[in-house]
Amino acid sequence: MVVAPKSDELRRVLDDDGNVLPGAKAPEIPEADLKNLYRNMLLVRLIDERMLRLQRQGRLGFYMTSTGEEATHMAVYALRPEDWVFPSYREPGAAFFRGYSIRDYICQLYGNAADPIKGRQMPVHHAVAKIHYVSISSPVGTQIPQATGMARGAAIAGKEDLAIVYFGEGATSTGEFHVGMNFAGVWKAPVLFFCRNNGWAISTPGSKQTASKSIAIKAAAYGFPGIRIDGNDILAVIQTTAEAAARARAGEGPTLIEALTYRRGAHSSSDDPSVYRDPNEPKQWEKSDPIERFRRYLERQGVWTAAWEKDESAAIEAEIVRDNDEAAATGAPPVESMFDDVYEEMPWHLREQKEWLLRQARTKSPHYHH
Amino acid sequence: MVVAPKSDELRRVLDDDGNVLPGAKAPEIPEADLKNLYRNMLLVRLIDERMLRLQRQGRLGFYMTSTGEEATHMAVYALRPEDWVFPSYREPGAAFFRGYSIRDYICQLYGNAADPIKGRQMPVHHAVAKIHYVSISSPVGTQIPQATGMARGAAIAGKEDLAIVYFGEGATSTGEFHVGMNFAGVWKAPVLFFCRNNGWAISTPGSKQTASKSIAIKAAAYGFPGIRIDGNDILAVIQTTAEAAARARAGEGPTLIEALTYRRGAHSSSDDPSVYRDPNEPKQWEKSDPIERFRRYLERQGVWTAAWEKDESAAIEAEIVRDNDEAAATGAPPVESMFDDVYEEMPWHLREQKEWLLRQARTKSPHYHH
Amino acid sequence: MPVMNIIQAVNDALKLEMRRDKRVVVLGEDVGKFGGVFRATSGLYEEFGPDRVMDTPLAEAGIVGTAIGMALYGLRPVPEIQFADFIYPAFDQIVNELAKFRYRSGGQYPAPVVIRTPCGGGIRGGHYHSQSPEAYFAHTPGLKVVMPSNPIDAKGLLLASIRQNDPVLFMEPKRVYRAARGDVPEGDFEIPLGQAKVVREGQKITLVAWSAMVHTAQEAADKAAADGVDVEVIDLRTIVPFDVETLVASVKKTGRCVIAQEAPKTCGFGAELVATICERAMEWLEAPIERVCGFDTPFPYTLEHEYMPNADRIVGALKRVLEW
Amino acid sequence: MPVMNIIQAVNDALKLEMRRDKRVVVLGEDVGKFGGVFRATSGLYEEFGPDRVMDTPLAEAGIVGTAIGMALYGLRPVPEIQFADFIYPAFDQIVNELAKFRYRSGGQYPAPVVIRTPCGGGIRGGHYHSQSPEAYFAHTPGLKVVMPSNPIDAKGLLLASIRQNDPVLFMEPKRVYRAARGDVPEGDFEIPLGQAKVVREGQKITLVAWSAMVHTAQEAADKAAADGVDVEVIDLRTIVPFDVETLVASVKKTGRCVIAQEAPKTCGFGAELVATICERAMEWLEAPIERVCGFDTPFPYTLEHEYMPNADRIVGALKRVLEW
Ligand SMILES: Cc1ncc(C[n+]2csc(CCOP(=O)(O)OP(=O)(O)O)c2C)c(N)n1
Ligand SMILES: Cc1ncc(C[n+]2csc(CCOP(=O)(O)OP(=O)(O)O)c2C)c(N)n1
Ligand SMILES: [Mg+2]
Ligand SMILES: [Mg+2]
Repeated sequence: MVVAPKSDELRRVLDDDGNVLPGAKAPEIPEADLKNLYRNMLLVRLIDERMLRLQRQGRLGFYMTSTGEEATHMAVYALRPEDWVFPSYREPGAAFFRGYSIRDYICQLYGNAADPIKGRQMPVHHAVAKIHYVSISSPVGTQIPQATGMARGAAIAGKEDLAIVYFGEGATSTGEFHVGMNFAGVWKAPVLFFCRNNGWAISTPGSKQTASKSIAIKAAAYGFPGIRIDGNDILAVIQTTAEAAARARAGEGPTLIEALTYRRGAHSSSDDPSVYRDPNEPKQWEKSDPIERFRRYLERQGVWTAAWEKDESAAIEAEIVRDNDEAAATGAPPVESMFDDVYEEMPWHLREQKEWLLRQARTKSPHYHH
Repeated sequence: MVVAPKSDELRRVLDDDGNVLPGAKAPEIPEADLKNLYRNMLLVRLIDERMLRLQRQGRLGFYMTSTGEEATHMAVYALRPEDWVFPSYREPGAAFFRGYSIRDYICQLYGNAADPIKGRQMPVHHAVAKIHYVSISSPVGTQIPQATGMARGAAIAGKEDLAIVYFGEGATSTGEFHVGMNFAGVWKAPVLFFCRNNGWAISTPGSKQTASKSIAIKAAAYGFPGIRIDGNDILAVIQTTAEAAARARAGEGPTLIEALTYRRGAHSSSDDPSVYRDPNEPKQWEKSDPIERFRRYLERQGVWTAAWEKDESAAIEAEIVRDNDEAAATGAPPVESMFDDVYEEMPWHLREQKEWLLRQARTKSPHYHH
Repeated sequence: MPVMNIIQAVNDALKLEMRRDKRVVVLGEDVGKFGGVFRATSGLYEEFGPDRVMDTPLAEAGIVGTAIGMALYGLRPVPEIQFADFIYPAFDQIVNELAKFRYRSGGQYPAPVVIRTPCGGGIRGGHYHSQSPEAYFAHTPGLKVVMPSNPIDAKGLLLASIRQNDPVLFMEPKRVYRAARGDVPEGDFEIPLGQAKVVREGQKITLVAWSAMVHTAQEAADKAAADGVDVEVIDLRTIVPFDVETLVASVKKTGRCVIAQEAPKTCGFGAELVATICERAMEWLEAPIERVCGFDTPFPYTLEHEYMPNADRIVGALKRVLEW
Repeated sequence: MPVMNIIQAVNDALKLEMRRDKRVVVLGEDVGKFGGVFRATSGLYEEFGPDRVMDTPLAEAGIVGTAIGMALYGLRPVPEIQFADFIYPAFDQIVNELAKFRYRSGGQYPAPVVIRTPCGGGIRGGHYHSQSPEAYFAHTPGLKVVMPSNPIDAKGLLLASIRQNDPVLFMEPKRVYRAARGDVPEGDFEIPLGQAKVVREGQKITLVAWSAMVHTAQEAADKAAADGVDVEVIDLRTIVPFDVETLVASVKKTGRCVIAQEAPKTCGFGAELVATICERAMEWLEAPIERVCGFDTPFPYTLEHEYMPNADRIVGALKRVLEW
């Protein structure tokens, strides 16, 4: 059972060296799953490195990394495939874990003709309906009441589905956080509020974001438990999420999970942390790297070997390279696709605008070839 | 010193019979002030009765009463005249206490040519700059971040002024409550958040408004104290507000005061509580009527006598009748005044619209005489 | 056919559709036991219970935000915003989220939410119980904006709105909520979105209106008729997408046009109508189009009848345009 | 005279006014040590300290709401909204509060807040880093809306905005933040609100634009000039109140008009311009006015150059209107 912790209490299962802490109990996870979880964290790490490099080379318009926060993405392991994920822009691992392909991921970054969202949004704004991964929005916090509504909707429909919503500590300052949490409390909606407290909102440190002793303590304002965990400890993430999911499915309502982690990279490829952040701060967090901690745990369990990781990395790298080459070679979506999906059926004014543009496009203009 | 209470803890100074409770200490208030406080609560009670009756007779367009909540209005006694009040629509006593005249109050209700706000807003939306009583808005909760900003502004200007902001428990569900409280916590702004928890938001009971154990507990989410008090106990209101004001002026930041009270009347003259509320519920609250409790206290103190109250009531009634007759006889604001105060200086398009309307007004049309 | 007012027609449509389609749910402030401050949802709570008729906390962003989530799950939420004047806390959820969900997900996530809200002045509501904010939504791609003026349209358009798959702002003319009465077919029928209605045929001049202004326009047309002026009155009914054929055909026929809009003039929906007509029927116009609008001030309390367009003002405009 | 880009001009105006007037304060997300994501406030935190340059929590409603309170107290807040696309959480504070404070209090409570925000596309920003929401604010009485296109106007208009006593939406053309460079006088000067600028004199046709579109319009005018078409280009600079004299005089002179607007077409500010011109200069018009606008879709990512009006598209419109 999840209980509201003292604000300074922090739940951990693994220490920084990947040992199970005295008194803690590691969740039962089959070996194949352990490997799959590790592989997905590795995938996030590797693809972030690659794509950021491509962005620096000017081959991608924009990118955002999750380096150091990969363990938080794996909360979805504790959920059912039918459960819904309302992500922010910094949890691609949750999509990969559910089967989002590297190919689709990279095509979205390019916004090319094979992009599942048809080049409509900036890089890292994925939407993957078939795995119940909801469309990512830039406006911070907007997904929070939506997740509450989805969870309430499932309950109304008499289903057991629940929703998990990811957001950063900066998002807790938005009005949307407040109304989403408050509606969930009143409705006892089966929703999990998962806050990645990574210390920074672009240049704004947590201390300027809120004066509360923790993020977890905010749950008390809505009448349900909040718990603070080590967000770089994948076992704590999975264990706590599983408990919160059980509560939700038992009709006991929502839980707020504050996962303490750290944004080791820049906010985005447009950001330059050296202007506002001591370069040593990220370094200190490397020693509690979520992947390395998990690796050591797996090694002790006899699940991890250097050879296995080498093979996995190589396979991932190869897939990334192949899919990137393909994505880079794929052209832009057709001009006329710009007018689709505004409405289910195209109304007269959009039809006219589309026809007008296509007439123009036929006339010579540098803008119309990609 | 204010301390965050257990959510069920309730601060009282007076019992329902107006006795000072064992262990409690009544604040030191000079006799003249005690009488003045009582007189202002009486004024609110009497003017509410009168104006509601006029509304029922169709002589006023709309009205809202504060019956049973008058003690909360007197929190301003604990503040300095320069301090700023951000009211909602249910604290006229705070304006009367600071010298708002019955005449101006009634003229606002009529929206006549003598209305201090020139007939611009519905009844009970007062604005009285000379007593630092900020313009009332209908949209619930919007005044909360404004009060935080005002308080922060005073601190920036190096002044000791603080702000008190009134709102109902329904307003705590708005995003504005959240952002106003959160900014205040981060800034340690000298602002007092005064929540009249009167149990109802139109037809919505507190239990459907939030699942939190209390309103006071919500302050923990912003890193400052919240305290729950008996809102029908004027001495608890004054004592707690004084302590919170001292904290604020000492630079220790904001306080949330949850004053438990009850909306004995309808939400407004447009409302019919019989549809959604057990008529016995309001009755039960009559026994802790804030005016009667204070009266008994004053009687024991030898401050109150029936004769004195009789004289005061008569004087108030007479003033109300006189000012109402005058207000009712005063015409509407001139048509052209409709275009003033949109901007400091009237831009061309408004000037044209004004001239156009005045030309029309000269042509015969039933609409243009009041 | 029973005679209903607009409140009854809306209530009838909601009951009908909630019986027909289990996915339809209603949520908002005071919509439950109280049946809404205008009583449009009365009886729903008793018939459909607290799971399908939800009183919410006081937060419009929460009402619309959670409704979006319900729609993504496959429900058909019909949230109520108590007054259109209070819709702005939900503005981000409406214009950045609801309006863009289908598009930004490449068509994977349609969000069929029908937001009902009473709009317009004339009830002594002052600044915050009188606004007509349709232009904000008309300028937001991805939203449809429906503004009926009478009971039969209110019922038929609401049923059609709930059954189609795009987000709809369904704005109800509160000034005539009870005053506008008329025959309304019992049971199921739809009035398709995007079709205007010529509510009065005429030859000399086209008068366009929507929502409560339609009644003021008809009053003006009657007065003009008394002076022998033959006015064609068009009730747009839907403003996004609006019925350009009917509008342009009428103007081509009459050669003259007046637009009656309750909202403030500058950048109101009437401006779009003028621009569209000029783009398509300039050479048929025998006079400039005149807009009779609310003035560019916040909505006043005491002087609301001076503020709002009235029949006299519209008649004046009709005369000016005819005599131009 | 030093050459500046728009960022430098805005920064220069802020520094100048903060030195001159202790009441001026800046607040917003990342405006402090970081100097804003576009660096428009860089150096302010160092010079004026944390009391006058405030990093805020992530909440636009809080940024504008607290700025209103500061203004009521007598300060001169200049809040920054990081992108215009993120202004909607503050929409209620802007349209229901800021815009109405003076009016609803009978003139007792003016609220002089100048909200700075970068707007417009062309930076590969997709849905949420590209929007041009000026029409929403233009339709809101009580607000002024200023949209400079170049450094000297940005500085002069920002100084004038901070010194006058009405709320201002000050929208900055982020696409040309650095690209648009020009001589900017050092020290103090003002450019009055409400005055358009004829940036290119011409006889044959009037081309109206504001914000970044002015540059596209000038590019189009150059292309047209190459074909011997003599275009007059007007930079509105302020859209509320806009400079009706300059606009109407130009159209009366040329008899033809094209409007270039980046925002979606339907109910955009261009519609208001068309309606106003038709009301005042119909008989001078030799052809219908054409609007070249963003399409009525959310702002796309990959196809943004197809979405946004470009010089070719404007030239096409100029030709059509001239040949009509
Ligand atoms: C409503 C809104 N305001 C501002 C922004 C600009 N912005 C993008 S991300 C961000 C910081 C978010 O910080 P946090 O919530 O902690 O998430 P993190 O980036 O740390 O994962 C800001 C201010 C935005 N996207 N939306
Ligand atoms: C943003 C907004 N939404 C809805 C309303 C309609 N409304 C007016 S008062 C009210 C209830 C307020 O309840 P509470 O805050 O408890 O104050 P009380 O009336 O009890 O004093 C509502 C829903 C409004 N005025 N503003
Ligand atoms: Mg963060
Ligand atoms: Mg209440």
